Amino acid sequence: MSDTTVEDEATMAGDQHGATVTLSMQQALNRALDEVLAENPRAVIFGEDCGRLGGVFRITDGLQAKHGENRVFDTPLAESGILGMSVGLAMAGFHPIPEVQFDGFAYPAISQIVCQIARMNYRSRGTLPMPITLRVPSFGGIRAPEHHGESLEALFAHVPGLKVVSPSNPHEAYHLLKYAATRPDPVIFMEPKSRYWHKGDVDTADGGTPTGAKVLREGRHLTLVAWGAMTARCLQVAELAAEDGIEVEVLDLRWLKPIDAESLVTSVRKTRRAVVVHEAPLTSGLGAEVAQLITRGCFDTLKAPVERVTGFDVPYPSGDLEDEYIPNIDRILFGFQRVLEYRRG
Amino acid sequence: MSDTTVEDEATMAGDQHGATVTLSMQQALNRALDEVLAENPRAVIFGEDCGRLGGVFRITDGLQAKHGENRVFDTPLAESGILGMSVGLAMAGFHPIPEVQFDGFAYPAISQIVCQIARMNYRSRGTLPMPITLRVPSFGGIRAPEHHGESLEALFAHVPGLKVVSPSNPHEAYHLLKYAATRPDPVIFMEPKSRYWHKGDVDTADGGTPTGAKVLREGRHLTLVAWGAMTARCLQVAELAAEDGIEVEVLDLRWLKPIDAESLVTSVRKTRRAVVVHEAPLTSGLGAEVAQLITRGCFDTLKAPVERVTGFDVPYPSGDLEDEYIPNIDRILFGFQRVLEYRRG
Amino acid sequence: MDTLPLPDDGDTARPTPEHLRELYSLMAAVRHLDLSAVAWQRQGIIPGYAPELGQEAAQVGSGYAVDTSRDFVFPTYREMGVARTMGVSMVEYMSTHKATWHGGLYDPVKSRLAPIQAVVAGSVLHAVGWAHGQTLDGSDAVAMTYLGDGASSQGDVHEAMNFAAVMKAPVVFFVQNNGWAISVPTERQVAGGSVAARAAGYGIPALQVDGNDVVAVLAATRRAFAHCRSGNGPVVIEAMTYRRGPHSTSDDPGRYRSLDEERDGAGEDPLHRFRQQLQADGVADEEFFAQAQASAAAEAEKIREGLEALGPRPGNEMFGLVFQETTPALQSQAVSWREESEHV
Amino acid sequence: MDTLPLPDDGDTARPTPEHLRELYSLMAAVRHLDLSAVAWQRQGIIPGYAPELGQEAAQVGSGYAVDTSRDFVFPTYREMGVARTMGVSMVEYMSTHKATWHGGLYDPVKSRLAPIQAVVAGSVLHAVGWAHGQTLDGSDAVAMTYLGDGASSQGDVHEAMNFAAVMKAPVVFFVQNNGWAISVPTERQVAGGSVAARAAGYGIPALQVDGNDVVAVLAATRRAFAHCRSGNGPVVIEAMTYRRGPHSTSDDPGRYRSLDEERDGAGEDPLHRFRQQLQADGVADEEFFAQAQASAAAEAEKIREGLEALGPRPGNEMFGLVFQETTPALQSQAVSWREESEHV
Ligand SMILES: Cc1ncc(C[n+]2csc(CCOP(=O)(O)OP(=O)(O)O)c2C)c(N)n1
Ligand SMILES: Cc1ncc(C[n+]2csc(CCOP(=O)(O)OP(=O)(O)O)c2C)c(N)n1
Ligand SMILES: [Mg+2]
Ligand SMILES: [Mg+2]
Repeated sequence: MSDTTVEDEATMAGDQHGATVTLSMQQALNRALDEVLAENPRAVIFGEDCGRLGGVFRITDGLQAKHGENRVFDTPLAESGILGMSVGLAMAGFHPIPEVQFDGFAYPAISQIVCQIARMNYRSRGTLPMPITLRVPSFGGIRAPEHHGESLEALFAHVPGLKVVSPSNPHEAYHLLKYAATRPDPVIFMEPKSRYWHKGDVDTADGGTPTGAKVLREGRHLTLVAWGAMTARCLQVAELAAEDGIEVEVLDLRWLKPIDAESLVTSVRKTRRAVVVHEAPLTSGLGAEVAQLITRGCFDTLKAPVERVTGFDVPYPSGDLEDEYIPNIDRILFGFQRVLEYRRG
Repeated sequence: MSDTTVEDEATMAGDQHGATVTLSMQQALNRALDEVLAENPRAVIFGEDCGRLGGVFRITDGLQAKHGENRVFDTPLAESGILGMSVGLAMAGFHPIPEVQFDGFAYPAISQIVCQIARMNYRSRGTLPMPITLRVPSFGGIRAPEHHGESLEALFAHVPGLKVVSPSNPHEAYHLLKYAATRPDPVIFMEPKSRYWHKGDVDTADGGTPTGAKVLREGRHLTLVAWGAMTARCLQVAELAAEDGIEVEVLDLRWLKPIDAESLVTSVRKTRRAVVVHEAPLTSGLGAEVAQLITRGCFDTLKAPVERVTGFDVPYPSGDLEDEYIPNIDRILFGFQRVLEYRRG
Repeated sequence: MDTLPLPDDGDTARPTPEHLRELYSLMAAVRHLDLSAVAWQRQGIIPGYAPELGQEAAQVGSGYAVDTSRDFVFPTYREMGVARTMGVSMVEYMSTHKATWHGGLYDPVKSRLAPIQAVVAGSVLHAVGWAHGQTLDGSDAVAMTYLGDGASSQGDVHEAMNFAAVMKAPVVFFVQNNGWAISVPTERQVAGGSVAARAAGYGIPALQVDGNDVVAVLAATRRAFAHCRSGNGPVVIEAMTYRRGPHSTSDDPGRYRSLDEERDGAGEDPLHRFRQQLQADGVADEEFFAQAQASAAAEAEKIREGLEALGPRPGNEMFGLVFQETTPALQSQAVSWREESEHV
Repeated sequence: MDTLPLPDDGDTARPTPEHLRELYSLMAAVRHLDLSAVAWQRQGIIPGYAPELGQEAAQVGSGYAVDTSRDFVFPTYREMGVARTMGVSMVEYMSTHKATWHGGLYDPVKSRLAPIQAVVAGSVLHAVGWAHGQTLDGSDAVAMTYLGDGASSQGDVHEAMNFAAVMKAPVVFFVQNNGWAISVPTERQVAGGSVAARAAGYGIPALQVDGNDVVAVLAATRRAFAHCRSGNGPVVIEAMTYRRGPHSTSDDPGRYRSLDEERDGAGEDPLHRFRQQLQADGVADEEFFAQAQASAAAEAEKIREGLEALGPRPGNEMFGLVFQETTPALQSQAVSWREESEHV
């Protein structure tokens, strides 16, 4: 794990506001939080081990030392407590940025998330907004213990009153977190933990439009839709496919709620074929929603049914089997094949 | 509410094992539980107010008096406690049939349901099966307080290791509960609370096949897919449509996990058009999965994209607005229209 | 039980005769409205209601200690008496029981009363968070959260008490132990027999008080607020009272308790008892009581009129109030709702 | 603190010299395996590990009280010492740290040890349910559930203690208060300072015990089991100990505690202390200790060999072990997995 602190980064980057710097996603998120704290005196960060330790993934590294114990603090080990407390802080005019240590430990807080955070603005008729940015290190791929590799986006996206976003690279991470953490509504921020230590260029001045999906690679034979950690894998696959002359368009969905249906439809109207990839189990996964939005918007132009390449309907397995579970390059290519070779019968 | 007890019913029905009797869904469920307790000495029923009161919906009415306080008992008011305790009872060789008092109060128990109940068989490599039948009075339509009208099927269906079923009438209720409560795996049994007091014929001898979907009405112009309380509404709509010469096939999905894809495809291959109806919010609802299964299996024959007529992406509203929220006849007919009038552009 | 250190600066003086009369008038108004609401449910004016019959002293006494210029209160679904005491519009409050809007139509920010909470123990943690916010802001405002004996079994209550104690948050946990959680009596719900007794385990001072004695409840709550305001952290108050009515208008207590048990458990009616006390102490006379009764009746009548006049909320609020910043999907759903349901 | 009534029939006799030597041998084996596992992680033999360094006395002492012919134990992710004491196959146990199978490969039913639990406080309620099952069955078996100081903050622990007390379930809550929950020290985690102190609020007897004294831990646990077996309901034991190592092999304690703090907090090494005691009491001599050390080393070596020989589980187990009765969807997913991943 990196020992980089907020201080180091600033030096390392040596940038005025506006330069392009190379950062890991961990660094990009850390910097975004640092700036959010500096810019908004009502922003507060808390969770298990977020303070002194800087989080088990070091996303809040150095922030307590820099901004003080009132702004960045450790809580007792209780996720419902952390999220329930966020509601009260929001009612008191703060912008809470809680962390749940791992995806699987959002479950103990689901009642507070679904029944309270997502509904308080509605219940109070807009008088008690919930500007809560819940950071959830998400998805699998790091050979971690049980419940440390979960994909909860389908659950979150189904809950009225929540917005859900997941960055795919350091640049997105920096800008989407800064955007999410300044919104007046609750946003679940799903961080692809397997990408924390991958570096990339971050243009701190220009993040582009923070809403909607983003085309990461253009193509005309097939659209590949993904989010979070799967985006990088899809870019790899597109590279491979290009060697066979197949031009794949890769769409980073970014916002899992609201979903940018327009971008999906625009892309697939052009390519006429689509595959959606996610780590979560197949059944009732977000891939079904994406597929249905595409089908509905491109029914006349689609050459084949939208394919889903996803995790299986099984509990997320232990490290030895996770490469069998997470969609790998082979399985995505098989998905391509089914779509490309589809012939109306 | 009914004052009918187990005793009364037996008299009222006056049946040998095997007659057809007229029962409300509440009575049918009560009778099924009574028989399960009698047939399996390891079955135990518990939850909030399940014992002395017989449940706020009287589903367990009279069972404590008849089977004793060891078999049917009240717990303290804590849903995670109830479900966590179920895990331990299952490990001790019991078949727990816990009740969560209302759908919205399953959320505090989600961690136990998702991380424990659904995974213990897998984690223990089949040595600790979880024959737990969780009864959840579900869905809306009774002008109840907040969190008493939720539809959690999309969440449950996404969880590997759970099976999910919802009956649409007293006959189904009786047979599906008896089937679910004798399975060696965890089953979430979603009871359409707005249908508890509707009566119907129950053939106690012949339940037909307990798995898969069921065609409730045959038709050739369009397939309507629903479950739980929406099934009755769809039958009404089919009746109305018949007056206009539109023959609607109504498919009661019954099992929401595993979904009977084959029956969906068989029906829609014939009708070539489908509308799926549910109360839950649209986005990432189970309707997306159903639509995608149909689209994938009937891509060549479909005349129009599958339509979804569902609740909106808003918190379940208060009684005054619930008729605006739950798919009503008008909205389902508009869905028909979109499907029937669809012309490739 | 009383482990709360006596405050140095709190207002623990006995209420003045004027205050005592005001407390009585509030209890009379609450009683009348409560009984009226049950009648309205029977008449079909409202679809349901959760009576607080017998809990008037606990609710009025505690609510009276709140300083609505700074404090904030987190109710359950049964705190009509608290809301009335805090001066919340009763039509807007009761609208939740008319199924007009979950949480009620009153403005929680202006009235210092959080929306009505239907999740048992759902808001205890909110109170802790709000209270910690006061600490961060250097304010001396206090949060008070209500919960029942049944609610005390929820994990969130434990998390809330532990968080509050670790953070020394200025929050009063006000437990109305009314003997029942729907059909389950306290002895099968609260192991150890007392919610207040649990406070010691967190190092939180606690008070058990006769919840049917409005003056005692007020004094206890004032002491708790003073303790919190001085930066000493949370307090637990357990007001021992009794749910004299059904759990809600759809409950039938005859299925789980006999009338004899009810009579024995309930003890003396808190309103009656306070009246006798005021009379004995010469604080109020028959004329006052008649007057209090008359204005309670007049008030309930006005509330009924208000409720009957209250129409349903426009359906577009379903979409418009979900977010501060709406989404394209919601906008388009609102459009199709309008087209398909309002036929415009 | 000790509020547990002395048992009438429990075996509270001091262990025999033979038992004392066995306890030492177990602690030595656990210590050696624990240190070895950390080394194996550094060598890449296993991807991660959660050391229990310093908790040997708490784990061996409590595990030694279990009657594996009837009782059942619910561990967290750090109870290697308990598993070893109960005689669980250590290769099958350690397989979870090799990322072979979540929960471990051992048979929980045969070994009377529930699968390794990664959710903090995830299994306390299971123990209560299992224990209540014994009551229903008229059995005198006891459940013991392990939890940490950090875990004590979870709502489930409160629900479990309340359920257990209300139902008089025969369950021992064995808290290892090792001073830390990852980076958070007990004083910022456990309001009131002691988990055992909370038991009183539920009317549960509790014991706080020196968790670094294996004989004291064994005696406390035996007393608790005797209490439960006689139908007196649950007991809380808080064993005061110290997590001498990192939280896990990916943790860096230097970020949140100094070496000085570590030395002061940890106190004397429980293994070393027990050795000196045995020596002083003439129960064991140098030869015995050398022998214990040698067999611990030999045992660890065998476990390493076993772990290195342990291949990954076949991928089809992903599908085959989800349900007792599989589903068509799972079957077809298993088929496409085989085709696409194994190319068959
Ligand atoms: C989390 C949750 N579980 C269950 C319910 C259903 N329910 C509503 S009130 C109630 C009993 C509450 O008892 P108590 O806390 O003593 O409050 P009281 O009703 O006596 O005022 C129950 C079980 C709920 N609203 N929330
Ligand atoms: C519900 C839940 N939340 C968070 C975590 C992450 N986590 C794993 S161990 C741990 C600390 C546990 O501390 P304690 O209970 O004292 O046990 P110890 O690690 O000291 O043995 C945390 C926060 C988890 N596993 N489960
Ligand atoms: Mg109560
Ligand atoms: Mg610890």
